[in-house]
Amino acid sequence: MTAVTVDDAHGHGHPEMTLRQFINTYVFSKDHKIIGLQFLFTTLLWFLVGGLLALGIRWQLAFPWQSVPVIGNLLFAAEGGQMSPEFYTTLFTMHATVMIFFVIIPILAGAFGNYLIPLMIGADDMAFPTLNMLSYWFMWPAFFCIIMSFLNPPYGAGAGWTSYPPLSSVSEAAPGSASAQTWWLLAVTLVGVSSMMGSVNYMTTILQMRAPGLTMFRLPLTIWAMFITAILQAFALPVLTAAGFMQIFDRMAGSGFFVPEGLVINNADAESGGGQPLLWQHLFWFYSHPAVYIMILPAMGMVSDILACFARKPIFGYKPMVYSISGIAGLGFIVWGHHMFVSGMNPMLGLTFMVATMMIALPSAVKVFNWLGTIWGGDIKFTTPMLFALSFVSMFVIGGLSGIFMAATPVDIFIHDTYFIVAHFHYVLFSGTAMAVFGSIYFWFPKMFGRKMNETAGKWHFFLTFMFLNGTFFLMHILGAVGFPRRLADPYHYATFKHLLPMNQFITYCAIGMVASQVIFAANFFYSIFKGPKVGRNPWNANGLEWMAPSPPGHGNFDFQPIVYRGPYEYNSPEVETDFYPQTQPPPDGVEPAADEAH
Amino acid sequence: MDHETHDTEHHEEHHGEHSHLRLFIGVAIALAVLTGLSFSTEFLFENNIISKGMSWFLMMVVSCAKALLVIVYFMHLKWETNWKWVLTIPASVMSLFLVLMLIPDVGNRTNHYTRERLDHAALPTKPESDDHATTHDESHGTESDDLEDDANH
Amino acid sequence: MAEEKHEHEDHEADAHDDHGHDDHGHDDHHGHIQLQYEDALPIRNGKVCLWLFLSTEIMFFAGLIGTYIVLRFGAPVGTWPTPHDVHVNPNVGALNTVILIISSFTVVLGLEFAKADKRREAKLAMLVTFIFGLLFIGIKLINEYPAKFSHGIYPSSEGLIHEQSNVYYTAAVRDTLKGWGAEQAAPVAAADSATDEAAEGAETAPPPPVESDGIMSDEARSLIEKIYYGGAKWTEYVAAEKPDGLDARDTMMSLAQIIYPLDRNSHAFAHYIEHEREVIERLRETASESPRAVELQQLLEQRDALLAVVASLPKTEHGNKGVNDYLHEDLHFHHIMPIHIPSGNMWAGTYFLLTGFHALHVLVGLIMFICILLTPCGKKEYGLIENCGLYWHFVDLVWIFLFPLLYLF
Amino acid sequence: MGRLWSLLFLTVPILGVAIFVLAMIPGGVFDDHWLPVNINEHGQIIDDLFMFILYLTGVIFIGTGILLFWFLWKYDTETRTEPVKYTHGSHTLEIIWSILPAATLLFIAIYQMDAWASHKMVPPVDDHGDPKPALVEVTGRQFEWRLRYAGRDGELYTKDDIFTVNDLHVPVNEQVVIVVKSQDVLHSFFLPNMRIKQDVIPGMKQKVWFQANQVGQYDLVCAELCGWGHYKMRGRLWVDSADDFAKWLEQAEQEQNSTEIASASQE
Repeated sequence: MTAVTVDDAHGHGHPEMTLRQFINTYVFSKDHKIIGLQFLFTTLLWFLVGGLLALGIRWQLAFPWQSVPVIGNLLFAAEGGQMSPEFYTTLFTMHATVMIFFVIIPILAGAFGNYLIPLMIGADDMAFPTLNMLSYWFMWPAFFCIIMSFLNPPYGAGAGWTSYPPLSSVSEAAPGSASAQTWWLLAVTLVGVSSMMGSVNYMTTILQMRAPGLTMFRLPLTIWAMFITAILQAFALPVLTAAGFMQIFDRMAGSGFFVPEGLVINNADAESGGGQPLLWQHLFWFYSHPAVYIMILPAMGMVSDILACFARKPIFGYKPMVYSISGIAGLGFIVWGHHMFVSGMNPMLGLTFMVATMMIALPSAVKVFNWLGTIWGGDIKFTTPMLFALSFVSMFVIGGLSGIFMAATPVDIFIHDTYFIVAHFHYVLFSGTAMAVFGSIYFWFPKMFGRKMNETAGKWHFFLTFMFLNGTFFLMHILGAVGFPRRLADPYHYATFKHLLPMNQFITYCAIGMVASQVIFAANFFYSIFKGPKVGRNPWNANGLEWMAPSPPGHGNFDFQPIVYRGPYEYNSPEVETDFYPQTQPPPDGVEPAADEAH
Repeated sequence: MDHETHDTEHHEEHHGEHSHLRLFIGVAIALAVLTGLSFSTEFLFENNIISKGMSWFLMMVVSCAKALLVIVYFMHLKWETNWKWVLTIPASVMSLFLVLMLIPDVGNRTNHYTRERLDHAALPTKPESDDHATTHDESHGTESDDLEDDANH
Repeated sequence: MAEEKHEHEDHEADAHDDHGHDDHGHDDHHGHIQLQYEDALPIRNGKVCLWLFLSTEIMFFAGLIGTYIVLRFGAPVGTWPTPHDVHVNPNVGALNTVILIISSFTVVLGLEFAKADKRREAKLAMLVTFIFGLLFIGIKLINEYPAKFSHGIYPSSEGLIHEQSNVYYTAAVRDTLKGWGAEQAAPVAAADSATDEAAEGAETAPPPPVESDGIMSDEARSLIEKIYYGGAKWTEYVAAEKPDGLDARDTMMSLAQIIYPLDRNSHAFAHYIEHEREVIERLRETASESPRAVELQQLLEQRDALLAVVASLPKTEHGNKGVNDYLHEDLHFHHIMPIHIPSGNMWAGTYFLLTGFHALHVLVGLIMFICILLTPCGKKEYGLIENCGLYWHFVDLVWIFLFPLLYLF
Repeated sequence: MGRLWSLLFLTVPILGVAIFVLAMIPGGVFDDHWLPVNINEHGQIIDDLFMFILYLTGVIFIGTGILLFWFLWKYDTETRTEPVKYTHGSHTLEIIWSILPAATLLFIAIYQMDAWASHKMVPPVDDHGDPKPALVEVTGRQFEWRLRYAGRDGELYTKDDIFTVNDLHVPVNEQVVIVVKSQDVLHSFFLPNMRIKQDVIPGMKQKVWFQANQVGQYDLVCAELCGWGHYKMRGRLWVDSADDFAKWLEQAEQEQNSTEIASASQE
């Protein structure tokens, strides 16, 4: 391959943009960057919705049956503003659904995957721009369905995000939310279609459209994580889609895939039967366990990139990192049963799943050690993205270690479905993924908008979020140790949990503080889009290909033909004077380019 | 290197030297014959030459053979490079694994039926089996015998 | 196109951007420079994507077929319907298999022609493929599904399939017949407590259909009456009174057999009827002593009449023809009585789930072939035809497994 | 600034450990915020395992937390003294920190198998080695627990079965086997003080067993979402002395015989 540098093709002014052109460019755009930003903005909006739903849950747990402030008299005028238990079930169902299916998965794969993949591998766009556009627009019917589900009178879907039948399959079991549950299923299925379109596109793009010289083992870890995530989605999601269709048929046609014979629900015989509720749980978790990794792997990848950049050091153990991502993905498919230890699953099966589950902690541990190795002996710059990335490492340790309790089957008997598990997955998903997402927004914001976000505000945002999230989620471990069950609208009438109210109130105050701190982020984000200080191509002096493109990149991304000579983490390389060594910079004379620098 | 060429033709000519027409005709005929074979296992079973389970097994073998023929020849996997393994093997392993893991819970579900559920469970339409509760506990492997009993009744 | 490249005009803030703006390079594609890529898989992007898509499809059908397998083999022993029970015709399935195989073959043929740029031949091959695909769907829609629907077999909590021939089933039959006007003007003795209870259970059933178009032949009317008294009422009488020598469960099974015979039970049914005749003779002698003498007399007469009709029903290749089929096919009566098929709901659920999703895939394939037929089908369309072909072979592949699983097992 | 941030990360292990210690020690701010009192002979093994994993993970938690802090403190760009260590990793280290956790995790996995087996796989046997018959059948329904005691003949599903709702009485110091099932949707039979949790599935019968060693009244919690009234599906577990239990059973039987309702529910 020879270096072919062709002059760029952007920068002409065409101020008289027609409406049609505007729509083609910003609405139904096929450009991966615009689609990525569309994903980013919509998911951030949903993030706000999900956060407010969480506050609703926290209100009920801290002040059970007390009038809900602001919206109480609007929604529950008949009950004097107090939340109904049905509404509470809808709240946590929607909180989980929104956060998982409309925030975390699309913000990682949709927003960052879309924006970063072509840029980081030196491609001009995704392999299939139209498919890419469709994957975004298939989210909108899903949005519509979930809103229909939430606003369904009198109650929204309330079977939890796991939608376990028969509660979800037989409409008599949850009177009031009959069609809401069907809307919910449709929404999740549509999100699945969208993700599937995205994932095949990402895989093709990463496989086929890497810049010359960019071998698989020179890919940034973000791209590796996105690649493995896409594989997870492609293989696991169809099973959920199949199961979703079966549950839709159970609800609408009256087949009985998940409904056993002889149910007596609400004093009425349910007529169909012959199925098995556990079948849904197996099919559901066959997707949703890998989905857990779909929700963390890209975050791990992005954190690795940020850590290496601000520790000014190569990633410690690049290949072990890649292998552990792949290992997590591989093992991720054979551990779904650990969600079902007390579900009535065959105990023998539980034993095999338990061993596999224990083993999946291993690659995660390897990753943590490698991150620590990366910052060891570095030149650590405490920028906002770095702080978020460091907190990811710190918090992920908590989330990972608490997972071992759940993996141990006998212990899981006690802590299953208690707040211990709530603490665990919030440490992974909020303190982990969401913090990584914040960090990534601060990190790649200059690339996206050509401007930098305010550092001081960013650090305040980090500090407050970090404090409040620990105040919110750490104490949940303690609640879980008492056996405090999740999904109860009023746990305090149990003598065992009566005394936990003050702690729950403290948690609620922290949660309110956490949501409130995001105002700083929102203000910083929107202010910086228009008024932030302008930056050049490579404000962080990073190595990745994306930093070689203009900020923001024009259509086609690169104004030259990128040729890759090395991996993305060659910081402080002895070969060059500067502490960074971009992937596209040819080696100085007399230096033999190593075949494969990463070990 | 022209993009157009790269996209459409560059790598497509691995097997384009001669037409595989006769081969494909052969494969199509083989597929039709194998379909007939599936049928013949049914025939063998009805004439009490093989058991129901054996007939099922043979049918699945025939199906796998047919599937292989389609994949290898019609879908051109025979002429593809090594990527075919990377793609096909994990998918097949995973799909088999999923089904296998369902068996202990869902496939064996009659073993832990409650009394109420047994009362509502579909009854074998055999008037001579009075105590249906006992028949439920048998593994499904005996179904063929039951059916044969019926036929010989 | 040309305007698209300026979308970031407003954000352009790149200090390092020292390239000129006049040379658009290979600007024939997107309006930006044509990037080169690292050597990757030696296949087209479209094909990579399609194979990846097919592997997701493998998992999708693995979920569906896996569900079928565990539900089918986990069903209570001896209850899964045989193909005959539910009007599955293996011959039709085999025909469809062959149709799909031929269409797969013609796709490969078309692909070869397209590669050689023989456009006419390629187009012809694709047309044949399309027609065969259409044929597959046609057979499904004209023969296979109607065969199930017309016999009342579909998955629904309000469907006609009953998994057990019990008092609920008997009551459902009785109510259905009553809804068709089977009850004579002359009132029969009031139902006893057992039937009351059964009626309660049937209350949730949908209102029975009424022959709206008024075409009910006298023969049909008289047959319906016979089943009402000689079948449903008789069975309820036996269940309530428990005469010596008659087992309520056997009677209920016999009612189910009269309405919808499962061929594997025909011997047992014949055996039972023979036994019942003996008991009936005894009953007849002592009928007058019964507290429900008048009713019993009438029921016995109707029972005889019904059994006579059943005996005279035309035979099918698998044994007796049920009253349901007779009414429906020979007397052109429009409605169906409840039928007893053990595990029938689950069967219907899985059958329609699997074949339905397969048929949906066939439909998508057909749409793709229409698109191909609109192109010249030359060398340039090789990639398109190959992709559609791969998809079509996959659809064929799924059917290869569905055929034995659904039609022969 | 860097040093301040390092200290912030140091607070994580410090406060984390502090909170757990405060919760564990009796008295103080977090009194009673720990595992509820265990009254099951078989339950101690779960508590022990919990504590074992807690200590093990605690060590790793503190270790990684301190390391993170130390690296941040030492290699802060403003104050660092050493040159940057340009390294791509270490094979030896990778192998060490792969094998050590792997061995530990495998050890935990094997170590706990007995506890799992004794809780879920090996039901208690009577003197003859036959499976011990169930004392009571618990049926979850929206939103209450229905109980069916074996009655005088010690056998379930006979005419003398005794029916109650929500009040689960069991004798102390005796192996108790309970059949759990559901009538409508999923519930979960959760006895926090017994360390017992079992989802109940409609149409599926499962067994749980325990041996209570302390009399008193405890909670029976539904731990699986079962609809809008999930929160109020509260049962009470009464562990009685053998005499009290017999007395209660007799009383329940008399009450049942004297009311028509009971015979109706028997059907």
